[in-house]
Amino acid sequence: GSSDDGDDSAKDETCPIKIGFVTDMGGIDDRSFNQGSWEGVEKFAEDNKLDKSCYTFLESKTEADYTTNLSTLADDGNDIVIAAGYLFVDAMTDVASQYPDTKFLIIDGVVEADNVESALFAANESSYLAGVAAALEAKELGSNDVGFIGGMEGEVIGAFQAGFEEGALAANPDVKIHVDYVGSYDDAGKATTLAAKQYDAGVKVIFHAAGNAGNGVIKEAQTRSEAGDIVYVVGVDKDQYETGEYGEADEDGNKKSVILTSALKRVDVATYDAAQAVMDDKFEAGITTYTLKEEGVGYPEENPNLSDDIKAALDKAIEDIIAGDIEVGETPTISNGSTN
Amino acid sequence: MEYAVEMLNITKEFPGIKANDDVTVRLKEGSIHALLGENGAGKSTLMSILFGLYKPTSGEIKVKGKLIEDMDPNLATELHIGMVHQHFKLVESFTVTENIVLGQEPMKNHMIDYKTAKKKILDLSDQYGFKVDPDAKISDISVGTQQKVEILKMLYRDAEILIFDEPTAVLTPQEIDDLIAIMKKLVKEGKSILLITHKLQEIKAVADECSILRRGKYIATVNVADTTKEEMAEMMVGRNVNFNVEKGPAHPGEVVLDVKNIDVCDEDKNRKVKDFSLQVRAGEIVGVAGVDGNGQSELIYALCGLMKNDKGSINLNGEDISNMSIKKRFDKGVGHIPEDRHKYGLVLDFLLKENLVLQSYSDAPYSKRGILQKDEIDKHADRLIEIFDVRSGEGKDSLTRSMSGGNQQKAIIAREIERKPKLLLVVQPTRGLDVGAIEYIQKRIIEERDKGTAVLLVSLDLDEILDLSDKIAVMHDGECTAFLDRSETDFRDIGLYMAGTKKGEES
Amino acid sequence: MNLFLQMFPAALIMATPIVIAALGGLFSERSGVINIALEGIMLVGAFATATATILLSDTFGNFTPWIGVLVGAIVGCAYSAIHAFVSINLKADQTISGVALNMLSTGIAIYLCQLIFDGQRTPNFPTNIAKISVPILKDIPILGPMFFNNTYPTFFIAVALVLITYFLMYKTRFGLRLRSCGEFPQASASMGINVAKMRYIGVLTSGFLGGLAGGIMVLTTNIQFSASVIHGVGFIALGCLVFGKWHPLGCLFTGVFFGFSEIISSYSGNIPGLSGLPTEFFYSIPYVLTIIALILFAKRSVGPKAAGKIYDAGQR
Amino acid sequence: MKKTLSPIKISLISVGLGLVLGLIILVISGYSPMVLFNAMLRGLVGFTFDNFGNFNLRNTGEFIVSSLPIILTGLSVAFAYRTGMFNIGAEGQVMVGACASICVAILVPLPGVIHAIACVVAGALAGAIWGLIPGFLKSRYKINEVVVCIMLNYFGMYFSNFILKSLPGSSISKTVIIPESASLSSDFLSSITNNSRLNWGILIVGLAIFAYWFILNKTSFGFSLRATGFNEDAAQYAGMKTKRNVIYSMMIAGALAGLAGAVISLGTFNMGRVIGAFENYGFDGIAVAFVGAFNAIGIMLAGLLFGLLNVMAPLMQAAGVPKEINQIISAGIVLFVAMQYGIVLLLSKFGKKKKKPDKIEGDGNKIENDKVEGGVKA
Ligand SMILES: Nc1ncnc2c1ncn2[C@@H]1O[C@H](COP(=O)(O)OP(=O)(O)OP(=O)(O)O)[C@@H](O)[C@H]1O
Ligand SMILES: Nc1ncnc2c1ncn2[C@@H]1O[C@H](COP(=O)(O)OP(=O)(O)OP(=O)(O)O)[C@@H](O)[C@H]1O
Ligand SMILES: [Mg+2]
Ligand SMILES: [Mg+2]
Repeated sequence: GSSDDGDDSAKDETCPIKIGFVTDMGGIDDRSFNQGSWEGVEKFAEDNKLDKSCYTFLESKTEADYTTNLSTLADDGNDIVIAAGYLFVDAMTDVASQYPDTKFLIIDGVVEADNVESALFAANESSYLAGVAAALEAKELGSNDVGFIGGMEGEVIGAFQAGFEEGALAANPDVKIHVDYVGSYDDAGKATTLAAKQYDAGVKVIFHAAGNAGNGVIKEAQTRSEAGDIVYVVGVDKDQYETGEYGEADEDGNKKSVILTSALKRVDVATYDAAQAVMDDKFEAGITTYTLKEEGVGYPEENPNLSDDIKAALDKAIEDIIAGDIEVGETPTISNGSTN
Repeated sequence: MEYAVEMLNITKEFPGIKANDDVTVRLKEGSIHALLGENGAGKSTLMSILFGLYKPTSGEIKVKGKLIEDMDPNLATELHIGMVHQHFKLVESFTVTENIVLGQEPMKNHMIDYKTAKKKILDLSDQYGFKVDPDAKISDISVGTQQKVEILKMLYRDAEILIFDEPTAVLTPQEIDDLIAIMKKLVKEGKSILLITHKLQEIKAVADECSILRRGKYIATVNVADTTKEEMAEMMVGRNVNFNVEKGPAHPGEVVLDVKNIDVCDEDKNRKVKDFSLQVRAGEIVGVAGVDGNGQSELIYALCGLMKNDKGSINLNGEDISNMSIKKRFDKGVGHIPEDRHKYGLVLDFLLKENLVLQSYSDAPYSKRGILQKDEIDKHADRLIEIFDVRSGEGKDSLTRSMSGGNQQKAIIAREIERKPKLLLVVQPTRGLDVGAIEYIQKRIIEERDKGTAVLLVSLDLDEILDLSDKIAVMHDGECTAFLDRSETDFRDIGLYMAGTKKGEES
Repeated sequence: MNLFLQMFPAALIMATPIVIAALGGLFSERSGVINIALEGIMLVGAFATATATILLSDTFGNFTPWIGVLVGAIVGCAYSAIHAFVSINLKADQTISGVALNMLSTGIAIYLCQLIFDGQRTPNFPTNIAKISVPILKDIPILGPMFFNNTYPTFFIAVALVLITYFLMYKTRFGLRLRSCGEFPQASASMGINVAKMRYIGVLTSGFLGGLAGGIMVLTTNIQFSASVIHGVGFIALGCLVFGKWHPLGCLFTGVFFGFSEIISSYSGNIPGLSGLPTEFFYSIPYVLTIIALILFAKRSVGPKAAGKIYDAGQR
Repeated sequence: MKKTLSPIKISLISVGLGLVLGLIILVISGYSPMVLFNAMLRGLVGFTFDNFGNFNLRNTGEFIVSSLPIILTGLSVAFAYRTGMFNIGAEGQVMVGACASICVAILVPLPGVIHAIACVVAGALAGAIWGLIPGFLKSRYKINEVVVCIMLNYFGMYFSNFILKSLPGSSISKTVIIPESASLSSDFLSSITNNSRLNWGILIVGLAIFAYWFILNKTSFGFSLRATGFNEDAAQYAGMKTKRNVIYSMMIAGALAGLAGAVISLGTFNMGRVIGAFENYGFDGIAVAFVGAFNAIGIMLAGLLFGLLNVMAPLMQAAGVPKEINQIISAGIVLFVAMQYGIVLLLSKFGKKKKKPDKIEGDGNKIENDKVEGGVKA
């Protein structure tokens, strides 16, 4: 760790903009939401050569800390205070009204206030791509079974599931989609069990939208791959290729991975853009939706496990969606623990 | 003359007390040496030192003439010293064999060789006619058998020097005779025995020599054959003992307590008191004699409401109190001086004044509408302390724990007598007290009787029963084997009844 | 039936840490020291295992996870020494000491995690315990797929530990002495047994097994360490100990049963009759069953009598 | 010459040692110890160095808000302990308390203050029921309460989660916001503390502290509870209904923890939350009770201390120090309190050499043995 305590005053002279970020209980390095958002802030800071004292984060230990942490950062004179996750909606609604001069950004939730920007992502669109990739890969492996493992049931993850269902059905009308929910975002053990159950039932590719619990899905795929089976996982939010690596590295130092591709959600873009807007005095309150069109969602450029055919199919799907030829829904049809 | 063991100038200090003060005891080989002393005289402590459980503050131990430094139980065992503790040290859920081999397990292939062990145990118990089942669980066998297991533990370790700490306290007279026979046999085989007991007649029966301790100090060693019981008793308490407590004749009045054919069962539905009947009149003391564990405790529990009687009735001044709560019975005039003042009589972490209202705290004037009345409680305490001469560091505000045992007992007696009970249940009132306190308390009990209170006294100490009672009920296995007038009975008689002989059956 | 065979290996993965941790509890409580710190010990063991596996993988390759669990066990053992010292030497209330250690475990593990890995969770394990299939045995009908096909070898370790514990407890001198200390330490002392030493051995063994259980759990159910990896399994192990009547074989069967209850919610959708039930129902099973077991056993004294009582030899 | 160390001194020493432990760890891991003090000052009164001399009462308000529930759980643990019971189940009692108060808030429409009162009472009742179970099992079957409480913590969590999720309008992670009539929020309290979440829960806590002191020390009921706690046998011999006392005391303890749940949900959050893992209100309560030496005022102070430690965590993290340092400090304090026998021993070794009749200590152990009896056994 570093030992500068950041107290030696951060005044306006040193900071053209001050950015504060509050994490949820997952912490700053959750390899997901918080981390992605923070990376956007860090990239912004790097691009604008901001001093280290100009951007800080506070980690929340319990839900009770959300309000306190947002207020603390506002008190500290941050120009923009960012929080990632719909869990922050209530806390931010409160705090934003108390600090009308501070700008706020909430990701994945909507807060209606004059000083809050709400960034939403068309997760259903990227999930559609996941569905297409999963169904096609399964077919290549001689199977019609794909799986979806979500964190907690609800609107947010529901959109993922809906997109995935539609994508998979579009790519292979005979596809059988298995749906399970972990019931939390951190019970990796249970996710492992669910993944084992789905793979045992013949599923070849699982799309997980389960935060940290999703690590359990990846884990199960890895153990199976090491034992010689061919099964895949579609990652979520970030490019999870490295997370899915397993086995010995080849001569080039590359490892195999169970990650077929990932449904990206570029939260870093959202934080970067918001910071930029505040600095340029162009901040706009209200809802900003990041879709395939804005490249706010998508799939990674590098996908060693994807065949060219599938890549082509994905690019076609993107085109169609942007063009409006395909409209992806947001309501899932398959219930937890069953198949279509 | 060879000494098996010499304990020379032993001093043992516990925080605040010298349990042994320059004590010297020599055990001759092949003899039985008794240790005599009142409660707390330091007998158990001395023996624990010999067995290596406590380290002496100063003094020397010699075994067979050899000076032993740093005694510990293992070394003691190696030196063939064995001890039967006053409170048995047996693991209840283990079998007899497991208990006996514990710490000295015979091994075969890295496993305990229970076969060999069992054989040795059976051989030993045959040799002494013990009839112990090596596979029985301790929790399933009688107290008498448990003691035999303790003895087997010693013999199994080839003990040559055997220590018995109050072995007879838990036995019936019959079992005591057996034990005496066993001890004599052991000595005949060349073993040496140290015996702790309070009972002079036992000393007379088996011991060759007797050492007497008083309040930790060594008094004398006498040749038992040449010394009378009275002489020994005098040395024990340090003054002429009047075996007869001074008390005038009783003037019994109305029947206060009338117990009719009650049964009392414990949690496991074992009948502990069987079809028991008893009457206590105003102005008399009825003593209940019996060996520990023969239902006396359960009888008292049933009388004061800690347990329910299954059949029969308990009448107090004509009213059946069987189904009343403890508190209700107190209110009806039952007083209770329980057997273990620390455990049952007092809340040691309370102040003295709080203990003095332990039963009446919720009654007027000490409580009004559920709120404690501090002034009344204080006044009450001051009065009792004055009347009963309860001494303590900070008067009514003393922490009870900090008071001496005798004064704690006085506090209980003050509390109970002050409530002017019609029936006073007194259990082991003088256990563990010094002579002064004993006299005071016995005097108070007799005073109560003379004031017209009905007193029911339960004691394991037969002398106390004989000294205080006007009538004596003997309990054996939950039954009343005899109900006698004090004047028409003596020690020997009662011993017979305690062993189960019913009155009218004796030959 | 088919579903059952599918569930079985998954249940065994969950059962393994439960059984091993319960054995840990058994050693401690049989010696007379209750150990509600198992949960914390498992967490610390899991962290140590994760850290060792990550830092040593370059050196030891595929063998690293085994070194990792050994490190976890040793660290668990060291951590439990605090409990031993506080409750045996300093005669503290064993429950409070356990509570303190549970509180401390998350603190220490995550604090160190932040220092070493700069975050609340470790990176992914570079190497993993591999699943195995036992030749020949795996082809036995029914039993083969239940126990020997594509399964973690750690379960066999758990079974071996159960047998070893059984042997130690009921066949050897050590076991007899240890159990006597948990039943009536005064008796042990009078037979020349060093009660404090036996209790130390009990608690330290408990720490070793707890750490091992934590290490195995993190490696077989996760790809990284985080504060939530143990999520109550230490307490389930405690329940397992009660339900298994403080007997090694009891712990094994109860452990497998609780392993099932941990995973059954995942399969409930496929089991007629269970599909409608909320997941909370399944999660509650081990805890509720433990309370019921306590009520059933209440009359018979099955646990070590002196467990939880402070032993004071009397001398100073 | 003092006979033994007073509990207050032991607490102070333990707190001191815990803080020193924290500082040592900070220094060893290369941080400035000032981080701790800065966070403490800021958490307490909002004082910061870069904005020198600026105070912010919002911090004070929030620090009190974080103390309120753990003062209540501290009282809960202490109340049970004074009657000889170890209530390690406050965690679960808090959760069912929160759940019940939210249920009444959302399902039962009532006017104004009455609604809030009904919600609070419901929380207390639910906690009491959760406390009744171990109390009943202990007094009826002599089942060790510690294991039962631990199991009930988990069951309470799953049970409340299930109920909360089933309420009308609930999402998977929370319920709807409760009507204003049920809320404990106070514009007045909030405004005097610069918009903190300080709420009428403070009144509940004040009342609870008073009730704790009053019941235990001033009423005959409290007298019998204390007697039962010190020596159950003697209490029973004296005619007190000790079994009933055990049940009552666990119910009251449960109710106090249930109140904490109500204060959290009606005051701090104004909604019900589905909880994935323990939030440690109950375990902090154990720490608070022991550090507060089971004394009403002591518990209040200890609760404030632990509340402060909790709000310091994110502030220290902001300065780069892993926020878990606060948990290490808290656990350290508990450990040191648990080691009081050792502390006494150590001090007496350094201190006076003279020995005085102190039968007290020996007997003290004996009594403790009886009281702390138990462990995991049927
Ligand atoms: N472990 C101890 N700590 C402090 N004091 C003790 C301890 N054991 C015994 N004592 C004290 O030492 C004195 C002697 O006790 P000891 O048990 O030796 O008496 P005893 O002669 O065996 O009495 P009894 O006839 O009751 O068995 C008593 O006053 C007792 O209070
Ligand atoms: N640690 C201790 N501190 C203070 N007093 C003690 C301690 N241990 C025992 N005593 C006291 O020492 C006395 C004798 O001790 P011991 O254990 O021999 O009692 P006991 O044998 O049960 O009494 P009895 O012979 O009447 O049944 C008792 O009064 C007991 O209260
Ligand atoms: Mg004695
Ligand atoms: Mg004795």
